[in-house]
Amino acid sequence: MSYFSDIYRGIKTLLTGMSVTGKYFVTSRKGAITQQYPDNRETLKMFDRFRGEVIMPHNENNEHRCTGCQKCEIACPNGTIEIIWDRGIDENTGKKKKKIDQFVYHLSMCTMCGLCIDVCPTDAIKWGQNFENSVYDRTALTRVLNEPDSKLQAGVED
Amino acid sequence: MKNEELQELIDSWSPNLEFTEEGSQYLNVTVPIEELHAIMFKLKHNDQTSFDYLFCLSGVDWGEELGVVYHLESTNFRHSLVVKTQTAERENPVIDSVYDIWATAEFHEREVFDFFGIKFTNHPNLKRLFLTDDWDGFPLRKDYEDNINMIIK
Amino acid sequence: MNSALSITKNIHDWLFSIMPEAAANIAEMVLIALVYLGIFAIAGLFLVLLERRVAAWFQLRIGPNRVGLQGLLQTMADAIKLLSKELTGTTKADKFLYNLAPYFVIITSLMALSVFPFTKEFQAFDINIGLFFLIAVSSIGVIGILLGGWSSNNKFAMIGAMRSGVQTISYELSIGLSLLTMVLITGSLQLSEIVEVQKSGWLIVQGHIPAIIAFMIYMIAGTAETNRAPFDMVEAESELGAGFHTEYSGMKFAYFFLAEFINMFIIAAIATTVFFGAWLSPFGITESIPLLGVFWFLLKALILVFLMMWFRWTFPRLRIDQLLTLEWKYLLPLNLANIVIMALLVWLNLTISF
Amino acid sequence: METVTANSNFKSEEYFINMGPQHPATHGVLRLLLTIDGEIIKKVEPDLGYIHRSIEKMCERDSYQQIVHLTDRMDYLSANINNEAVCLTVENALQLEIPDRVKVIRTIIGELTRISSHCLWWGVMGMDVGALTTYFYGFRDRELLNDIFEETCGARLTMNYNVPGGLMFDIHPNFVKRVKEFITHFRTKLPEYDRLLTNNIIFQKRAKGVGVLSREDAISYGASGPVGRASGYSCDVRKHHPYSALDKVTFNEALRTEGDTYARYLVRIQEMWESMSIVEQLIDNIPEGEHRVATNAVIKLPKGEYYQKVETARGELGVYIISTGTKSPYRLKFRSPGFSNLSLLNHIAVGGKIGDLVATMATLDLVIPDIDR
Repeated sequence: MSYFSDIYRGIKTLLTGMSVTGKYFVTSRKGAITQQYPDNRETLKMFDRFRGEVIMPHNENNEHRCTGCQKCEIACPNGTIEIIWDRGIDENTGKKKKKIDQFVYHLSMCTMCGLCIDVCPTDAIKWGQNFENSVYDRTALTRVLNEPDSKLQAGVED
Repeated sequence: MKNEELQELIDSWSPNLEFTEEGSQYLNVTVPIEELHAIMFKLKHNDQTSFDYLFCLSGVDWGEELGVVYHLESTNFRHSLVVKTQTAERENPVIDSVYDIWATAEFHEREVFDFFGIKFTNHPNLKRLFLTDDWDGFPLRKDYEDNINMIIK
Repeated sequence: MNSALSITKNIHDWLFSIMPEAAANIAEMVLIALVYLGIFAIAGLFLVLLERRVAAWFQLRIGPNRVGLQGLLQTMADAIKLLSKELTGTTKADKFLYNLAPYFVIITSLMALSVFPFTKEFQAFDINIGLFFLIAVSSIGVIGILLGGWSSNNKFAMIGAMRSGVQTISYELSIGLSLLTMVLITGSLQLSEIVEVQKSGWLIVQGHIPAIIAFMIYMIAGTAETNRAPFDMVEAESELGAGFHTEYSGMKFAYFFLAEFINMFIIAAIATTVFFGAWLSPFGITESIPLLGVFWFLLKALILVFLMMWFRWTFPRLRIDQLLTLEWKYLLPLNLANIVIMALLVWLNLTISF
Repeated sequence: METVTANSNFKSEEYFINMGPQHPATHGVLRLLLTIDGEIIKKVEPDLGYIHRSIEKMCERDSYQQIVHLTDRMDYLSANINNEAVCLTVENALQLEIPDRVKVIRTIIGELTRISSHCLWWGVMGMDVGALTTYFYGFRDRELLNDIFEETCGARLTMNYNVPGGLMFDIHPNFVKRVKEFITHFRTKLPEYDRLLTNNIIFQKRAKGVGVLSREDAISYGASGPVGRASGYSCDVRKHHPYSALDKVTFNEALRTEGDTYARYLVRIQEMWESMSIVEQLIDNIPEGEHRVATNAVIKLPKGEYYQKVETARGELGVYIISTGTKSPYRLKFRSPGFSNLSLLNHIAVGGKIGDLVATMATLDLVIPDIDR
């Protein structure tokens, strides 16, 4: 007798399974989880904290907040950040002061661990939400984050 | 069983054991390499110790000599013990396998062999686990050098 | 040649008027073959698309919707892509058999297609052993699979092919026996006769309980026969990679792929013919328009195809020994008992007919 | 007599087959060298190292803050729990007093990580036994969790949210709301998992009695996590050595005694329920306070040896640090759960069919970077 009850039970569980997928088949228009990228580029918005790439914000006077302290370079686990610096004359005090020449960022090596941003004393660098970083040439991923002719915002000290 | 009792009990098995609790949350016992297998066997099969769970087996390069650290736990009594042993030299380090006591040691010992070059006698299948068979040197030793693949800060 | 299409009566007359009889016969056969080849290709491509869309909807996805309107041309694009692909193969393969295998598979499914009564007239080849012919032809396909798996000199392909052999031999029985159950009612193997009998009620209604059991067994065995999940032991993606067609690429792979879908359609079409009255409309509502028969036939077949897709996207795969257990311990005894019951019903005149 | 000689000429032979490194069921780049007799498995020998990155060696040159992000890349499905393990080791060594808020948040995210990992496992488990649809249902629910992680931590998979001393930043204001939404949603979806796969007769036939691991063997092979617990071996680190806020919550350890594939499956399903209950207990009363305690910019652990175990989604992860007082560990060993679990594959798969091997491997829930490190 268990032979037939096995068959009955088996068919019942199979039908239960089919009812689950069948339910989704009927309601699939509503519940579709597909993101139609890149068609949804306009509406696609990343979360504020999303780690896309490291950026260095500049204000309207083309000034950044990086003092060239190199803490980020030390904190970086894989040599993503290179700071090329030299010494300039501070306009106010006339003293010699470290300033950045180029803040080089190798996006291709970055693991998005966030240690550089965590350690930055002047909030000079932060996360950008851009994630469309595909390029044909890998060298295009090496970026200089400070704009040409930009300078340190007044009053930023480390 | 408390650490003191454990120490007392295990100490009675052999005169050559050194115990310490300094700088570690577990009781550490250093076993001479010749007695390792016998002590380990007792640690598992003695009713009072019953260390049936080897949860970590690590090779360590101590500079002059190579060592192996065994972390043991008893699933009955929930007490833990760290057993350490050291080889006499770097060139031809040989340690008895504990594969027949804890089956998990088979893979862990192969890993240690792969990275430290410690040979385990009586191991059923001692060959490179992660690296290719023709790999030169033992990467986790402190004197390992590889100018191409290693980035030194 | 009484099997000629009378739908194409005009073409028939025209052909015979312009050339001698023998040449006209050959020309006509070629013409019919080409028409069926066209049906075959289009049906195959759109079944693939259907499967992909249906799978997507079961899985909360959208499915291919880019090429053409709602992705209608997607499979065309895929076929063109496959055509342009390099044909790779293993060096130690048995070249002759390796190249032969895909044609075996595809030609057998093409042959099976020719006997279906799409409408009263639209049937290329109405032989008196129609059902027998179908069963016989549809099991030749496995030779192609065996050849492909064996000749490509790949162990995964070999395992797949061997599984396929075991599976087809076993499930062939159930297919045959469950159809035989229905033949007890019709008393004929000729497909047009079978349809004729169903004018007084579809066979699944006429034979009621044993017919429904026979239908269920047929669908299970049919799914196994086409090597589709949950019986896709032959391909068993997570076990054998791609199974018997591991070493095939380009259009040769596409032949295997298309044949799978055509086979699925064939299984559904047999069920339509034998259980659901082929081109007959429900309650005879469109009897006055014979051409609508094609619509009813395709509708019924596609519903059954959908059922098989539903199986595929819901159930896990059986293991090879469970596959055999299912056949030999469950389906076969039930089937034999079912035949006896059906024979009793027919003998005692307990079938329902209007 | 003639047939007998004919039979003896027909020699059967074991053959050797390579499963992987590019095989759909090995979930990555695991290579299994199989010796097979027909369909029956005679021997399984794993060949590892295809993605070995020598994380242990890299740790010997990195600072403790940097080590944390490497652990993301080990068992990437329970990245946050790995991070937590390293942070706990460092914090214990420094004897830092960690605020309750940090402990609770770590536990919540850890349990959510476990659910997310099990969701993926469930989908892949279904796929390995041939039910492809489960994959998408599992991923649908996992996606919601990933969104929660992304909103708070900034990354979906390799989160690196923990730092020695606490959390990199505080939780997002939406966090509590979204987690509650998820729990409500998932409570309705989890029974669906049962209806679709667990109760399915084909699945039960495939899973029951396959790959049986006895309790003694489980302990001897160092099995941990759901693999050990399915064999009746109570090995939940969260119960026996509670860390973070796990001593404040009540939950049942999912234990079964059969030790087969089906038991391992059920343990994981039950763990999802338990994890949800842990999250529910904590989510409403996250204490106020600091999200981070200040540490030195250069962390130097006192000389000594430190061991910390945590329960990842796969089992017991151990972090063993030998410090000589410098900014990097002298030796750092990760005792990864997948490594020990893989070592018992040969033991339980022999005698089964190829299909059994795949089903067994699916319930061991191997993550290859965790094994290769």
